[in-house]
Amino acid sequence: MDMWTITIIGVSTVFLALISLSFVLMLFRFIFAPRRTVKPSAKSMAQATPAVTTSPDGTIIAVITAAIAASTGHSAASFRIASVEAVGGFNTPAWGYIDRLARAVHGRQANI
Amino acid sequence: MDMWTITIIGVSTVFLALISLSFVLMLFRFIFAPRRTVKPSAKSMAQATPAVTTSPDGTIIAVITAAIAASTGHSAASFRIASVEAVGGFNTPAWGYIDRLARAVHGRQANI
Amino acid sequence: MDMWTITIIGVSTVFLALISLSFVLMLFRFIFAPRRTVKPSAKSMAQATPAVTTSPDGTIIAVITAAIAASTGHSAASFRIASVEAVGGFNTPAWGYIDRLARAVHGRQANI
Amino acid sequence: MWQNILEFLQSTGFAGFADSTMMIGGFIPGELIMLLVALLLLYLGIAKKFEPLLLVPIGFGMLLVNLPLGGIMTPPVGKDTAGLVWYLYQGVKLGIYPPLIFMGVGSMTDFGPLIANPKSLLLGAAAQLGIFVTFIGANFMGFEMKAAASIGIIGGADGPTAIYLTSKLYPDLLPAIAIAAYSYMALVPIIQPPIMKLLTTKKERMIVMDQLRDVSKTEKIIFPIVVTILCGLLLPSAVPLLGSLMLGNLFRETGVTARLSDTAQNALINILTIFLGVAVGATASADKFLQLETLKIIGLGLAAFSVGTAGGILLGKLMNVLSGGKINPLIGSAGVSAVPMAARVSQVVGQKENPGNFLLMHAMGPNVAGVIGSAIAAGVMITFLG
Amino acid sequence: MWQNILEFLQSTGFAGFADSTMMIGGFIPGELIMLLVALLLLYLGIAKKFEPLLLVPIGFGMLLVNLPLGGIMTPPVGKDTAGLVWYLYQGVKLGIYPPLIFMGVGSMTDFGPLIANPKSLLLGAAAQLGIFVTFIGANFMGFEMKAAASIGIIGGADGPTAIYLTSKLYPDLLPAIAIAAYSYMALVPIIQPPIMKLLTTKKERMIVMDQLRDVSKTEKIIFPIVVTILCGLLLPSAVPLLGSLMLGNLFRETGVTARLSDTAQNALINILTIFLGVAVGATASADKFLQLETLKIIGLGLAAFSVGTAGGILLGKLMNVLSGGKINPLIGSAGVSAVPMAARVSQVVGQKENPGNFLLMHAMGPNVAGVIGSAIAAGVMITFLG
Amino acid sequence: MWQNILEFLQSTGFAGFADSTMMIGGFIPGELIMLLVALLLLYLGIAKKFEPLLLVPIGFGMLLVNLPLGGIMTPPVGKDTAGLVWYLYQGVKLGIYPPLIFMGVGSMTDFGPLIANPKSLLLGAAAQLGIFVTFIGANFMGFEMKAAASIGIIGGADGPTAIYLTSKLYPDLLPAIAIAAYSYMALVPIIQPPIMKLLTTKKERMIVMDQLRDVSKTEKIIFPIVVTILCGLLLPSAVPLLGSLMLGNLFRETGVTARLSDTAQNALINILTIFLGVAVGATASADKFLQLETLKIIGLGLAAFSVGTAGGILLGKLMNVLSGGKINPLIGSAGVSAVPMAARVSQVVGQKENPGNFLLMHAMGPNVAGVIGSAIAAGVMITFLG
Ligand code: NA
Ligand code: NA
Ligand code: NA
Repeated sequence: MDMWTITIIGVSTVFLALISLSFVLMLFRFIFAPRRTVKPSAKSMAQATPAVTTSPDGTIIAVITAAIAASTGHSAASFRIASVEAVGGFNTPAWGYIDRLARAVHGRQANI
Repeated sequence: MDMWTITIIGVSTVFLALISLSFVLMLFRFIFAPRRTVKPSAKSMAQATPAVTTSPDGTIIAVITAAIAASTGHSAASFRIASVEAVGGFNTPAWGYIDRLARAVHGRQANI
Repeated sequence: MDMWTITIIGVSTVFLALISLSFVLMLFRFIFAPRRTVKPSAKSMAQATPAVTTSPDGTIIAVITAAIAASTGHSAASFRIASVEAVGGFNTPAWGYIDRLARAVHGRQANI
Repeated sequence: MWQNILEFLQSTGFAGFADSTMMIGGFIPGELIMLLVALLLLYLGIAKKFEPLLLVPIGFGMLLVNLPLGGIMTPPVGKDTAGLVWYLYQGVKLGIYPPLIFMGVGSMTDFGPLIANPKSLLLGAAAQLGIFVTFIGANFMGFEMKAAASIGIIGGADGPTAIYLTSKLYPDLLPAIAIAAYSYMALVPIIQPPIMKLLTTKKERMIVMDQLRDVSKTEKIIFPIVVTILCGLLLPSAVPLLGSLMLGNLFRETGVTARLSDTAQNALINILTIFLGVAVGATASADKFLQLETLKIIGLGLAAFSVGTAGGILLGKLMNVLSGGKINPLIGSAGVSAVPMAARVSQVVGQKENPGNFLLMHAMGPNVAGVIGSAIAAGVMITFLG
Repeated sequence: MWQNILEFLQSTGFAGFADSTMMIGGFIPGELIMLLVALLLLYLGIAKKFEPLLLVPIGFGMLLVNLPLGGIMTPPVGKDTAGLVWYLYQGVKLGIYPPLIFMGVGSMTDFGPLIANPKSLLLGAAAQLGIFVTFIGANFMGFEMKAAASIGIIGGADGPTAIYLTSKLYPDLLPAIAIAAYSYMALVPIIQPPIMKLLTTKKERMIVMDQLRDVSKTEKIIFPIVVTILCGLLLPSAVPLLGSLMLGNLFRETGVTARLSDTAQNALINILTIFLGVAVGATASADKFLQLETLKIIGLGLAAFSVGTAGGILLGKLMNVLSGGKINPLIGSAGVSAVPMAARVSQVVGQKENPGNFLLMHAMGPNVAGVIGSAIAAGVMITFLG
Repeated sequence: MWQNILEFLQSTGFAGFADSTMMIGGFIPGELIMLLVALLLLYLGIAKKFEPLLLVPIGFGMLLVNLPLGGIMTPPVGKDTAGLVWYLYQGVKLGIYPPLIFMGVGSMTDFGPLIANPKSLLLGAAAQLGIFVTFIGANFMGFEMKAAASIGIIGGADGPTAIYLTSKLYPDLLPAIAIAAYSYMALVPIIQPPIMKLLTTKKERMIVMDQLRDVSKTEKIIFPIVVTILCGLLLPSAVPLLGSLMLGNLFRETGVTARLSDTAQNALINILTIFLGVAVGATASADKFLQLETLKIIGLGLAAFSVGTAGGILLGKLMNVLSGGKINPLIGSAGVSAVPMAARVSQVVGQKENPGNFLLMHAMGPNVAGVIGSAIAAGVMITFLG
């Protein structure tokens, strides 16, 4: 097959695929989120940050981040706490985690 | 071999194995823990938590957990700090860890 | 080949390699660090710690370590925070991390 | 060039539907149905939170393999490389992933409640009844013996064990059995309570059990070693599963191998769970999955869970009588495994009758015993049929 | 014994230089030049921070393979084991690492900005123009078609895609293409701005775009599934790359598979990045790398990036006109991928004209669309040439 | 049916003891003894904290392989799959795990003290004397040359190096050599001090050394590259071990590859340590391990550590004289490797004479030099005997 055919089919396929996808995504807007469009005044670049800080979900992170940032004088953006994890996975119950946590620090077994 | 034989031998083997184990575990009680049985009044479901909180081993965890929980308004059971680790493993000395910790944050080398 | 030959060549090679390396390292001193030799009075074993604590790089670590140590009564050397990581890697921008962090705790999506 | 475009169009998956090896009703390609099944699994995993760590990869693997001409499970031919998931699948086929996943499970499991109450082990044995009753039932329903054993193991309520046994005995049933096992595990809070209430009296359900004794660190260290030796000598074919489970538990308990325990229960188990889930899902080609057998397996799996639950409860009742009323039979149902879901169900059902009753820790004993029990049952099946 | 010592000296790498298969100018062993190239790569990665996660392992792999007689890439012969990196290389050769790395990339990628602004996808398509123009250019420069396709994919600005395609079509070019791709990705902040300024007016660059709408969690979950099915049906050969990318993204978005997402984007991607980088670097033996082709590839790679940038910008201009001035064409250049570097460049160039203008989130849409676009382009190449 | 039950009983491990290939004294099956040896290793690892990260997996692997009929190390036969640990063992046999573990070790190692004091390297060389003296001794005791070299490397006090060399030269000795190496590393605080006191005067032990100079980040980055090139050219067969060690160290020091360093020293090294430990333990079948050779190896290993310690101390004394009394010979013993245990011993022994004396950082130089030194010694052995 010659290169022109490949190029023509290639460019067409890329556009066809992505245009199809964009049609699907336009449907998304009507199916999933008709009333959710809000337009806050975008004053700062931190478009993401306010959402995190003000949503109830983000509170705990914001507090931890701010606390560490405040106590060290570094900007909150320059580091992250990688390992605050939600309890979950493989259904291990909470007492399992607490137990493991205790042993992780002390290398000893907390009797439960 | 027919399915009945397999079933009879199968059920017998499962019971035989677990009954043997349970005899061994009954020995455990006499060998390892004759004087350790305590009966606190079990008022709450959190049978595990008091042990962790009151044992000297659990103190540090309890403090960290409580501190973060208090400052964020979330229950202590809903998250865990996964990575407070005991110093150890492959014999790397403490100075190694401190050094690595410093570099992990700043991407720079602390001269030692 | 007899064992004596192997031994002689072996010992020679080990010394030759490590002596060559040590010559290269002697060059290092002149190339890289001519003015950096300082001689603080080495009073304590903690030769590594002061460098970390006083260098601007080490400040944040020192503060976090000290804070946790202070609030728990454990020595700072007995544990480490393994996961304060520099933002970086695969070029993921800061907003990505904050987003992920939020979801990691709550298992929910912060809309950004 | 128009010829080329036509050829290109024939290489798309849309065209691939037309070449499907399995046309349902003569015109619906089986792959299309399978895509819907895959979407259903993803829905159950994500929206209904049915064991999402497994059902999401399994569902996605099923989706990938049923995109026509995708070739994700093609074996290597001559010097052509195989499909991506075919490589991942080798770890299932060779029996490598399930034991290593079990190692992670072991490092997440606390056998303390079991050590504190050895009688739990009997309940963990009784709840394996579902395995064998279903094995017989599947035989009667016309499955050949290897298939019947694989179906029976669904009653073990333990994913890695079920996948390990099926991959050894009857790999064609892998997706159906894995999906049934994980779905019913997720459904334990719905399946078990009616059976538990039917088989117990209100008085039995209200029994408050004695506080468990403390278990020393030494006992927890010796336990996995003893289990390995004892069960390993009794049933050599259970060594890969039980040995790995116990090695993981040993890493957890020694106090000096926290690094290894941590990796076994995080990075390693997660990597292998992804690989295993996608690979198992990708064995679900239309011609293998869209069979009457699959429906039968789903039905038999439910029976297996129910009989196992009943077995545990009934032995619990007997033990209660023998012990003079000191054992709440509700903890028996936890013996099916499905850790720790089944133990939580015991707690919830018990607390409904008697709000001050805390059965969770007592039910954890039979619960973890059930893991050992079903691994032994799998070992028996491998010994006879493997 | 002196004989033995002599033989030992002949087994050193210094002596190995003398047996080099490639003497440049008749007396400089090619390996020596390659060591310098490796040092240059390490310098770029470490001191200049050019994609260090890839260029450091690649540079080191190149260094190891060019130490004469080190045998780190020797294939197995008879019962002799192979060199260490030969084993690691099998994961590249069999097409395993790039899709799994893509899974990690997927679990690091937020498609929210793309979902919020579906028109981004067109820009992500237009920026793939660089791939095809370079493919034609490489054909004209005398490369055979498989090599030309591999070179063209550099314009996709996406490492795993480039390595996957090249390992399928023309493995000899792996190191040159990988190095060119990662270097130009690192150089995006230098390559793109002049082109962006040349092709846009100051007025266009100052356009402030509308705030993006909120995207719900449900949309983010459905998106990867839709992409997999739609693109997988259209182009089966793109399934390994796109499917893995989308599986990783699904792990990220479900909210119930955080463990898997975490491992995919940390332990798993890091392990595979090390293996892939060292293995790709170790394919750079002197006789394969020290060719005129390598220079041509570096030149063509630059063209690919430039044309891709221009393609995105020009379609951005057109869309701006059609939308009545609501689209800042600067976000088009982000369509080349190089996530998130190219999007940051859009932000920086835009902010220079209008300090209150925040294009970053708008540019993230084309940016992640470009990843999908180049995976599809790679799929086309595999369909025709693989 | 009774026939079937009998057959089943004959498939248990208890019955397997009767078929043991090795009956000690005519009636004690070798496997039973091996189980006791395995329990001893677990005891040493857990209760005595002897290198538990290795001895726990090794002990458990030994336990698993000696459960009769467990088949955990059975190679594949025809279309039957192999035992679980046989697959894990391939990474040892092919020489893959030890270098990758070394990469993790490199990313945990700080070569700063060595760079600050290049003379340390001589001490790291002198302490390898134990390797060669033991090699000669093992030859005299009747071991064939490949076995003797593997035994000698115990004196390198470096686990991955010992396992790598032995797996290349004489795999039958793997468990004995690994166990001896790790046990003596754990016993360094007991083995070394008497030798150190015997060979040094109180005055020598009291010498306070000059503060080490600061080492810049640049030096730490260049160091691993220089070592790889220099030693790799001198001794190509050391490239897999040394190159990996130095790559890990480079990840650690660049400041831009923290992700890779983190994974190399956590998830990756832990996974491979589990696999390697279990696999090495599982090579300890009764017929290979319960030999007089094993006792000889344990004896020779102790000699190797002692001679290495003496070698380092004696060169330390010489260097002290030549430097005009500025070098404390106690840091020489750290040259055996056993990082950082041996350096701590130097510190402790020195501080006992002079409480204000801090030798730790000075001893870290020879300590990490010893790792390089024994890798080079292993390279020489492979060159001549591999
Ligand atoms: Na079970
Ligand atoms: Na792209
Ligand atoms: Na050494």
